[in-house]
Amino acid sequence: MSVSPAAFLAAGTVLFVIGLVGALLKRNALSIFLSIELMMNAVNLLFLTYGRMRGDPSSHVIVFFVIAIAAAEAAVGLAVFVALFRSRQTIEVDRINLLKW
Amino acid sequence: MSPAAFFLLAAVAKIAVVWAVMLAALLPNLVWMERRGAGLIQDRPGPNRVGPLGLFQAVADVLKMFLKEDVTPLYVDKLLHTVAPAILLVPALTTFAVIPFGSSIPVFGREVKLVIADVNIGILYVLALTSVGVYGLVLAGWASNNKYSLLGGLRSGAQVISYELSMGLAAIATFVTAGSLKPSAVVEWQVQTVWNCIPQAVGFVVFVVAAFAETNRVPFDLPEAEAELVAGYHTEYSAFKFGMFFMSEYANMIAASAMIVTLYLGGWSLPFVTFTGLWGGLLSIAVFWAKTLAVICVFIWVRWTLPRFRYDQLMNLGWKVLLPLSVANLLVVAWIVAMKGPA
Amino acid sequence: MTSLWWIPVLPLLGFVVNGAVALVSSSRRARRGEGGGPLPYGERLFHGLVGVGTVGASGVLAFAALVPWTQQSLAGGALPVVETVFKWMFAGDFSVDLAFRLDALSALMLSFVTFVGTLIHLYSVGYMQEEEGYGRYFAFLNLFMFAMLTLVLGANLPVLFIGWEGVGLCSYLLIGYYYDKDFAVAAGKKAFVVNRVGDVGFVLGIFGVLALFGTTDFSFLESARHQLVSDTAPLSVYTVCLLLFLGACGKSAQVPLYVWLPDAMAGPTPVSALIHAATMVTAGVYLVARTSSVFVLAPDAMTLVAWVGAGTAIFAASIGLAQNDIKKVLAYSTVSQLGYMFLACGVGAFAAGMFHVFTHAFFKACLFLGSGSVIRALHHEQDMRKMGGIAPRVPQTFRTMLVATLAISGIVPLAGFFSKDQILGSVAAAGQWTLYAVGVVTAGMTAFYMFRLVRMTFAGEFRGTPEQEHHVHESPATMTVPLWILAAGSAVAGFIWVPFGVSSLLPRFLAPALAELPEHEMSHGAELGLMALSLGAAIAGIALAVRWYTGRPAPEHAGEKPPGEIVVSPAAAAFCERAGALGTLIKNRWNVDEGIEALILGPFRSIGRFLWKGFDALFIDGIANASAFLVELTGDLLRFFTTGNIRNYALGFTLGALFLVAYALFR
Amino acid sequence: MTPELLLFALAAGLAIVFALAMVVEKTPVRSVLSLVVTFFGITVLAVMLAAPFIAAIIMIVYAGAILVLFLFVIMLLNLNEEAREKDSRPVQRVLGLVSALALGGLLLGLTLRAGKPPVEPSTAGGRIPAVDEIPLVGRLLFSDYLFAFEAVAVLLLAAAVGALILSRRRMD
Repeated sequence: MSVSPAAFLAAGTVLFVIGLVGALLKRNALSIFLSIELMMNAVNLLFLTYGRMRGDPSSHVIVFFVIAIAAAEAAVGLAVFVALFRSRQTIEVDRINLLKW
Repeated sequence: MSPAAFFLLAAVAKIAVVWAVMLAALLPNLVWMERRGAGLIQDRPGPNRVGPLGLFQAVADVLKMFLKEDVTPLYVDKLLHTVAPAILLVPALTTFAVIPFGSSIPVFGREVKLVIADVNIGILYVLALTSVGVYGLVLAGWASNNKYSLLGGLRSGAQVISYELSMGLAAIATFVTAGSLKPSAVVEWQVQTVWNCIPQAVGFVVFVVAAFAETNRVPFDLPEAEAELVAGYHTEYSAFKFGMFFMSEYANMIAASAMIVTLYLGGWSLPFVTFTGLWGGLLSIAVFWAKTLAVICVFIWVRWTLPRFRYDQLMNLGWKVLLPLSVANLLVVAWIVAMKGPA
Repeated sequence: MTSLWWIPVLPLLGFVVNGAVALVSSSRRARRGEGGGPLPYGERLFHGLVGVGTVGASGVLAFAALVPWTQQSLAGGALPVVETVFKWMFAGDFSVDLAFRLDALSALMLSFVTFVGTLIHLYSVGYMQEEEGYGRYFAFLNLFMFAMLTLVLGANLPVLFIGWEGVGLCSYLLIGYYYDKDFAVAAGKKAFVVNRVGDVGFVLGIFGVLALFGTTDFSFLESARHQLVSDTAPLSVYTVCLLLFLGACGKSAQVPLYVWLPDAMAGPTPVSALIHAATMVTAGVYLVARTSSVFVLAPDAMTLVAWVGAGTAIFAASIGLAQNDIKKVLAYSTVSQLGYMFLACGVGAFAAGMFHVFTHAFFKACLFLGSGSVIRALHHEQDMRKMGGIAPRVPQTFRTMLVATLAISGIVPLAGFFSKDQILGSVAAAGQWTLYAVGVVTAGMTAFYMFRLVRMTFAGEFRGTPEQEHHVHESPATMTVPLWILAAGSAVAGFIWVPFGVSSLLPRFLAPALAELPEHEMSHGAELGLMALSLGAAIAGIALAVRWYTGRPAPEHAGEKPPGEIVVSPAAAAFCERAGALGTLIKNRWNVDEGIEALILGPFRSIGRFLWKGFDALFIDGIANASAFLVELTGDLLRFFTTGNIRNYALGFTLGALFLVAYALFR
Repeated sequence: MTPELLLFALAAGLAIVFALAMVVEKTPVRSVLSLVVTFFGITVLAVMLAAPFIAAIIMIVYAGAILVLFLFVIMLLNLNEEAREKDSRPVQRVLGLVSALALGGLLLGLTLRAGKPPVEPSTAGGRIPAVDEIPLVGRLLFSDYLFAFEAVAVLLLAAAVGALILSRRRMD
């Protein structure tokens, strides 16, 4: 006996949605970033499940890439936050609206 | 008995053996060993009052830790303050899951490999645990709400992350030659050819240095550098929680020594000796622990001999010396293996 | 057998080294704020050694390759050596290798290109020594050698084309060497643009060859040789020939694409000698000879080649009669001699054409280098009206130039006599008497203007400023030694093909590489007669020039020296007056440049102006401005969505995803 | 309840509970820690999906490096508490929650529909198979996905350089 893949899919999707809610509702840029990391990993879980269902090891490779890209993203993102904090003393996204017309 | 049940039972038995050796036999006596060793090196007796040769000093220490009042300072983050020592201790104790601590022994007609979980991602498991261990230090520093602690926590975090790279890269070279990520395969390879510390002397040195840094031992004990940071991340800890930090340091040391023995010093093997049968298996366990103890002695020896690094020296060593060395070592090893063709 | 590919690669290495060093050094000088002026001795020595050394080494390699091959070939025939360096491009059945080929034709070219090239590099060491751009100069000159050797050695048309464009580029770079002078820049541009016109023809010609023979490798010549005229659609063969010939015209300065060559004299004199006299400009002849097997399939195209050649020869010679700039005279003379070569090719005497290429390289290089020596002696004075009487002061220059002048005039037994006579003989043998007459007249004119040059430069009294006169001096050995070697070459180069089959080395050697045509036999008597005729024309020209250009003022002006006046004898002055309009026309170079300006460039400019003011400014800009306005309008509307708040954007993201997922789920 | 199901329930429950904790928690440090636990749960799930290698990588890279970086930044910037004042954009808040939940519902529908397995479901959550998947992944990485692999390598380099440049102090 074992667990149905649907359960994994459901777990992954729920995690994804939690991450999404966090990304939409949090105001601290860092927390938003954290939520995005959670979403990525939820997607990783989904990838692994689908890969397992199809018996395709490519899913592992793709997750591998996702992780690598997440690492790059985290490095740059955090550097941006640090730079931002230096100049504006906050990383609350509501107070950062440089992209305004 | 069904194979699954046997498997389960064997695993439990192995865990029991390992932890018994570690927690009951090694840990307390290490404290004694360290203090006696310090005494030896510094030309003074060391603890010699409690029991013969001061051997019961460990018991006395443990009792003291347990019985002292557990002070939780007012402005700490109570949850994290409590959790942090545990986070630190757990990885140290669970690292042993993938370390082969003996060859194999026959039990009820079944050959039992003397490794708790012979998984094929052994080294990754160890690295993952090490990386989790960082949280213990960093969180302890942060939760204490004390700038010395915070500095200590940050220092240790940066230090562990920096040296983890070199350690991992150095270790990978041994897996490249063995052709598998299983620590048991590395030991097998060493049994069949030669101990890794000879052909991979560079990797060996890098790994040992990085292991010192990973365990926050002198000369890398900047996170708790008493001259600068009072006691670093465990400034605000006392009694049993402090005891856990204390224990985890030694547990980490044991784990690191065991890794060094496994990867570079032939694990449970001895040259020109094959361990077979029940007694052979038991003997191999003894060999393994003896080697580990020897390495631990080196740790102690170094601690009481070398001065502490400055922080910039530490970072320079990690990033500008060890990392390039380990990368070069890995490249050379991989090139040689590739030239030889698949094993 | 050495590797062929080292021959062009060595000068390329020289280019890289010289160029890099020159770049570093010049930027350092600029940084330190040091102005112009000659380079320090060490740097000059380095550039000179690298420049001459690489070219010389490549020459040694070339001779090491071609001498054994030539011996073998003469002994009993040798197959062309083809050396493939790598596969360059391939698509389907089509493939082009980067390959080099050594056969009779390329061996001949190789021999004098490396030989003359090395001498001119050596000469440049002395000639350019006061130049600031010494390193740049040698870098470009080395690059030119690389390109030229690639051109010569290329085993297929695309590789040849690399060299073809490479020499064009170097020609442009070196004509514009004095890039701070407007006329030099303009001349470089002119050369480049006019060459492009020819190159269009050449590229199309390559495609034509590909379409006709299915390959661009020179093996197609074999198939062409075995093809009957009736086998192919004649029109396509004609087209290919004409296109290739267009390319040759551009590179070899034939009417009407000759206009760039006289202007190209703006470059340093050794450049004129190497590129615009001895080697590059003969590439067109080489191309026609190389593809002779195709040309013979199209007899009418051959006729066109012959007529264009003859026309160019007499046309350029006529302009040369009245030029006062010493290098311009030589330039028009070059154009005229190139016309001879095409004339030879046109009547099917490819070997004779190549023979003239060979001899011409020697005496024209010698003449140019001699003129450079003169110019240098007179402190960059090129106007022959301000020269005169300097023969005793520059004896070596004078003697070598005299040898070369006699050679180009066709005086027996110097090189020019044999080659020119071979051409004229072939023309006569082909029965083209009109062309023959043109050739003989041109020979007379050549002798006249060449001796006019010699007389105006060296004879009589000095007409420049006293200061110049004071400074006249012989050139250093690095310049005179090449002059002597080239003079010796001009004297003896003709002996590789002495008439009457006494020792017809060259035709025997070249035969396998050229198209076979039925031989036109002529009696020895007739041949001798024709020879005497052309020799006579030459001597007549010389005699006239010597009589007219005394270099001394007319008796009535004795004592005064009006600078800038041609000093001629009274008879000559009288003739010029009588020549009237025609004389003026010749003096103005038949107004060709003006005609091109009025007929081609003028209309182009008008069209351009219309497109600029009318089409571009109103229509195109209108469209651009209108769309910009539209974008601005849209942007004004859309910017209300740009709140600058990341959460708004994230929400937008989510709503978009919501929509997409809903579509995926419920469609 | 089989042991596998129990393990799954434990791991998934852990992951989801701590993911919620991460979102609800106001202290960034605790958020990060919650996320670490979530990742631990995901790691267990990954091991159940016969991807121990990926599981270890997730642990090493995410928990060991990325989240520690987060902690560092939090500590460097001293972000102890999230802003206490009321959200200045209530509409955004409501709309965000609603749309996220709606999207979640739809996605759940979509994934479950896709989850109707083309392969026997019994293969999904079994024990770790004896097959070593690391050589398989390695071979894929250096053959079919070689270009992507190189591209990611370049990306990482660019990110490292970019992070350095972004975070250095202006010298002027």
